[in-house]
Amino acid sequence: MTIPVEKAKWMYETMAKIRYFEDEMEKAYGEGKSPVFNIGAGPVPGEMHLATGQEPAAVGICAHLTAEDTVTSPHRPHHHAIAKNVDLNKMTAEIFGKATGLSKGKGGHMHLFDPAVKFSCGGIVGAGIPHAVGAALAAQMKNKDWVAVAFIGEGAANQGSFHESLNMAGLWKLPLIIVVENNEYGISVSKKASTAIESNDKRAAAYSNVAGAYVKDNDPEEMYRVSEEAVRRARSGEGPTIIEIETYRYLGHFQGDPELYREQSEVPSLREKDPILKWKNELIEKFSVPVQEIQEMENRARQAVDDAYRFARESEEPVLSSALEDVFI
Amino acid sequence: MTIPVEKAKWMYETMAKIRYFEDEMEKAYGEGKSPVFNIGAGPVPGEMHLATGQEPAAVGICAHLTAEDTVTSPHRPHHHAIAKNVDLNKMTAEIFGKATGLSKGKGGHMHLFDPAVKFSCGGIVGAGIPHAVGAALAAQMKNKDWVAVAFIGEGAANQGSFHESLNMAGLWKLPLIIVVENNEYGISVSKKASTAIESNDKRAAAYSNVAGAYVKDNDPEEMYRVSEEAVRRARSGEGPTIIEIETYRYLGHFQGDPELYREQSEVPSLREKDPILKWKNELIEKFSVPVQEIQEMENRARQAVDDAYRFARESEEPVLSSALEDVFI
Amino acid sequence: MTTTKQRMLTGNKAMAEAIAIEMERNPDVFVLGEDVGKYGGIFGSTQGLIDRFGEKRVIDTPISETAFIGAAIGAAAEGMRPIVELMFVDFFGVCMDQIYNHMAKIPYMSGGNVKLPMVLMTAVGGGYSDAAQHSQTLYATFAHLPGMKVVAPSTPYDLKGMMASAIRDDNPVVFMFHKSLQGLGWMDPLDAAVGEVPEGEYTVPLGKAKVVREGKDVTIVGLQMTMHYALEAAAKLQEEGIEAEVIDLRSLAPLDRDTIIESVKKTHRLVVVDEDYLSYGMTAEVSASVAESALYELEAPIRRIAIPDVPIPYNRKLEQYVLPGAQRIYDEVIQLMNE
Amino acid sequence: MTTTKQRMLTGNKAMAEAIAIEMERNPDVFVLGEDVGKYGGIFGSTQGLIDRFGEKRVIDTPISETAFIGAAIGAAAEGMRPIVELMFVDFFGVCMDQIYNHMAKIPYMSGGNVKLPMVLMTAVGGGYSDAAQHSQTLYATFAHLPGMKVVAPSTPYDLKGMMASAIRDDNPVVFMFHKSLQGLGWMDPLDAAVGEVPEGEYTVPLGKAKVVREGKDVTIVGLQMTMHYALEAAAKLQEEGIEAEVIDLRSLAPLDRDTIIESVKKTHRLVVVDEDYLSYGMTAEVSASVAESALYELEAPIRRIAIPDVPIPYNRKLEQYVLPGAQRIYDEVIQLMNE
Ligand SMILES: Cc1ncc(C[n+]2csc(CCOP(=O)(O)OP(=O)(O)O)c2C)c(N)n1
Ligand SMILES: Cc1ncc(C[n+]2csc(CCOP(=O)(O)OP(=O)(O)O)c2C)c(N)n1
Ligand SMILES: [Mg+2]
Ligand SMILES: [Mg+2]
Repeated sequence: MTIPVEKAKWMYETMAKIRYFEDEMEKAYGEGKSPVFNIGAGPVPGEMHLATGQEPAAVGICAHLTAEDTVTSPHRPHHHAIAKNVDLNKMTAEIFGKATGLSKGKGGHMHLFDPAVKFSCGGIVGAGIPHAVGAALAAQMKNKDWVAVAFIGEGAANQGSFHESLNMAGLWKLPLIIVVENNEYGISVSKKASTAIESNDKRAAAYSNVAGAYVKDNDPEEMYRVSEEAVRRARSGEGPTIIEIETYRYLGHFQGDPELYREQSEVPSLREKDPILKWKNELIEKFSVPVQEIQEMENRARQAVDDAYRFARESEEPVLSSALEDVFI
Repeated sequence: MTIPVEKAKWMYETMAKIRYFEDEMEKAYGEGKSPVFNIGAGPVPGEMHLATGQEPAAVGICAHLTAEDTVTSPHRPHHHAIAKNVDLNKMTAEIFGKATGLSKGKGGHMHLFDPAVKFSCGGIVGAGIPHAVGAALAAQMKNKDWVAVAFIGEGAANQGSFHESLNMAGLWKLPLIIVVENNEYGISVSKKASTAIESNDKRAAAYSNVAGAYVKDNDPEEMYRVSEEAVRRARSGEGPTIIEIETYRYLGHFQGDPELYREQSEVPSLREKDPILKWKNELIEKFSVPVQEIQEMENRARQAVDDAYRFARESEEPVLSSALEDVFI
Repeated sequence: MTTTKQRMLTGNKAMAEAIAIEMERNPDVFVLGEDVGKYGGIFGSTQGLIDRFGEKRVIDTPISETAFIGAAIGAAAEGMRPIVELMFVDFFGVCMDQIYNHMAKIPYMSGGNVKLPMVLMTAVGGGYSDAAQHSQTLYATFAHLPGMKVVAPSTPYDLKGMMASAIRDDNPVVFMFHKSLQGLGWMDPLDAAVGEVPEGEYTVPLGKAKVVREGKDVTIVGLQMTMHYALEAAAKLQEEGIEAEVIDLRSLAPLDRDTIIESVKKTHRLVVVDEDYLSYGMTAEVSASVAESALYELEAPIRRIAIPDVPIPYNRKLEQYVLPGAQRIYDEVIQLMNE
Repeated sequence: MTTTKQRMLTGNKAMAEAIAIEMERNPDVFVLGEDVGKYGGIFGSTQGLIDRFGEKRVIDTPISETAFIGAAIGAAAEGMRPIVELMFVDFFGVCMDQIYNHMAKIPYMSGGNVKLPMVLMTAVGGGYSDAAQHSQTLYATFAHLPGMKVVAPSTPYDLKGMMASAIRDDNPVVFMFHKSLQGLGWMDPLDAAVGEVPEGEYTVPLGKAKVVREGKDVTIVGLQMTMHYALEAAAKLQEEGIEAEVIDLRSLAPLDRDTIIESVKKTHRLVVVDEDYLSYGMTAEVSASVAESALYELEAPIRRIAIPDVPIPYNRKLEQYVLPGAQRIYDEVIQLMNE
């Protein structure tokens, strides 16, 4: 084990926090949507893409990042945001559309921005990669050792922006890392049906100065390890890395997805391999963390999530006229 | 020598025709543009991108194509059009903006369409690749062994459409061939300054079922050879190929380009290696074609070009009201 | 026109039915796009098609809009008749070059020698808190650029009939369907999303507006949701003794100016309502056309209702605040009648 | 405003000068785009900059508009002030997602917490037979979508002053310069492409139209080439005793409706002239704004002159036939005055 114990614990607590957060969101999102499911109803309306099961990708790399490093994220952003230390209260409030939210309720779940920790996300597949390139370019121009991480799904790797960004970042040896979360599906389309390559890290071969690494089986430790090297490479000016991680989407593409395109049996078998449970065992067995300390971490995580939801629910709605503000500043 | 002599002769005659055509166009384009150069003046106004020196790319592959195969071409299209057997009279008339032109004078040099031989081109970098993908898909759906060739410049290989098209074509094993003409520049930007890979055929590694091949030194024979294999692969359903050919742009990016970004000495040294002259020697020495026959080929080529320019110059301008036609058909 | 018996269908089933009929009639018709296969289209526009026609004619694509819309263009140039889905109109930005520089222009740039008989279908509209990148209609963004027909039907009957026309049309057609009018199981169930749809084939011409309610006092022009809101407002206005004429635009390009002007000549008052952004939008074009051709017919200034030039906010109340609705239309008409 | 002595400059030199001054003032300002380095920008907008500021601050990019415009957004979010060039506006389709879904919306979607102080500069306009994919202005395509300022200056003086303002603005600004007004050595040399430009720094506010010629009989609204054509027409009209007031719009978003309405209140007649497509274009928005707010001021129907909803043809005569020009404006005004 090469992971410092403090990092290993942080990864556990953060994954637990993410899981609590997503489970809670699954419930909150369901409120007001039964017996008839109406996407626009309830305290959390609109599309909702949860990352339950995909925690390792987020924590494995964010364990190496500081607030000066940039993260861009796609439509499924909560795990990245939490791992990047986005203000949880404001983030939750944003998803509830409240005035106290990160964006005063104008952004919502797909449009979370926390400049304090250089986090952003967006709803257009592949669009966040160039933003990370720009952050990496800014770091290089400012002579800082900051890195920029773009999280994407495996489906997004077939968008033109992936190629353009890697060419430019390879060319200029930018401190860019693309993390491809391969959860096997882009909505209903399987990776096999969308992607003419075994795994996207192999696409590093198409760009000078770009490295590739693959993480099997949603493994937090391996994700930590390859991220460490990728971040080192980036900070030392050696160039970009593509990391692909095999991960699991427990839920539908979005909440409300009938999921007729995959076998019902698939999910339980994925859940059996749950990375958080596995990591907990690692902590106990390999890192000798006392069970009680784990309990405390879980409590803290739970508490942070509960506080955030309380904050969100109790916050005020924005005033109507604010809809017309923030267009030209 | 594996090239059938008839093909070798066709390649020579066609390269000669292209060269005559481009030389003639250089002159025609210059008419009315001196002493003051005004891009909008003279019998051939607008931008003009000539392919003088880039003939081998066009003939090496078109030697393997029939009228049923599709070619898409970019802003520098004359050599491809001539090699694909586009109606030379109508093409020239189009470039002169005449009613007898391929597009009744509405398209011009960058927008040549000859459906009779499935040729098209356009002014947006990288945009023709997906069109070739579509032609390849149509061939596959119709169970035909037709292939689709997309010519692009090396600069265009950094456009997102390159990646998206190759992924899709690799995935579906489409009969697509991308020919990357590496003439070392995208306008003023050298390949080294734009492209994070030694050569674009190597980018085949990023896509299953895609092959790559490289042709050095503007060599017609090698271009013929690798094209033969690429076309065979495509026709037999094995999938796409990327061919990159090292070629030479003798002239500016467009006529009127001050070319301050390259050494003045560069061009004469390129012209010294002229592929048409070399091919003429090959014909004489290796294929034992009598000099007189070569003379006849040159005469025929010259004649076809002269006829086309005469046809173009003598043709009528379109009537004004035709500007409002052909929008909805 | 062969109809059999009356039956009610949702918007998306009506569309999918038209596609199925055309695929049956013509082997060159095929569908491609993201999740059009097993999923049946995120908004149900291709439901059932893969089972009937197989995955060779109903093709799931990678998330590569430039490549697959471009491929549709290439296939159309070869004589195929592709129907290609852009999942949300909001995503046009990753592939607009293929749409407007190629699909829309190649017929003209080729002097009419290359036809592109293809349909680009796409979902538009908001109102369910999907925020700034998933709620737009962008009607004018498409309609402003010449060379493509741009239609936006409002009823299941028209969705089916205009889809049939679009597929048979030899021109590229952008076919916009409104998410709220598809009858999706996971959206607010609207009455307007279900309607009478005859079985079998029929066509509704592209490029014709329709007077969906006659009236003598004021003309309200809308399309898709704003047309339905206009009808709602008109019913309320009737209670006040105001007879509103409501026009369903149905087509943005070509724009049926005659029907609008005809109506204004009768009512002398005009309100234009749009779910797109206000400035440089549909409300502008309709208003300008009237100010050009029927200025003297107007007895009061034209009124325009649309999204007030801000991105669409996520919060439900903020979104409702910027979206046009029946109440807003009602209020504007009341004010207008008092001028 | 510090001016030193009078001197004449071409449009592109004026722009490049503004960029140089701002780069001098603020180390966060940098330029990226295709051929902006040694070439100095295809239209000369960055000439001389690489020699002065080096290739770290004047960056030639690959032909990857999505990546480099997206990178400009990412860099702006980090506090840099990028100026990014989209070589021809016609190419917007390969990168519009970055422009309108991100550059234009992030400030709003972040509740004002992320500022994007960047300039997207791009060349517009035709008239030199560059055909359908290289001759458009697309003014309305950009102006319709909220969140970005869209400006289009017509004179070297404004090109310099508005570029300075654009760079200093904390909002994303789309800065359109007209190819014919750059004073390029390889285009038709127009008088209007050269003008008085003070040395040193000065700014011209964004979002303000300008009355460039006063008159009492008719208002002509144009911008860039159509403004110059309007001035030409106005000079001829004067010989007929008609005093045209000419407004240079300069900014499409925000649109200075007040200046237009003010003028119409004086002249009571309006002609709007645009080098963009007619329908859903600038002529529509200006006309609609007047029909909304100053209807009773109009003594005759509004007239609109623009490209008649066809792609731009290559042939010189066909192109001139669809483009607006001074003669056409003159004719329309004469007709209008007789109504
Ligand atoms: C450009 C674009 N095309 C399509 C979509 C619709 N869409 C949203 S998420 C998604 C699937 C993304 O798959 P993947 O990248 O694998 O991410 P995952 O959802 O699996 O996390 C699609 C097609 C979009 N938002 N943007
Ligand atoms: C999308 C797009 N971006 C930029 C341009 C402007 N442009 C036209 S040709 C060209 C250079 C192309 O270089 P390359 O692909 O190497 O072809 P070459 O000109 O060398 O034949 C550029 C940048 C364009 N036409 N389309
Ligand atoms: Mg996925
Ligand atoms: Mg090149």
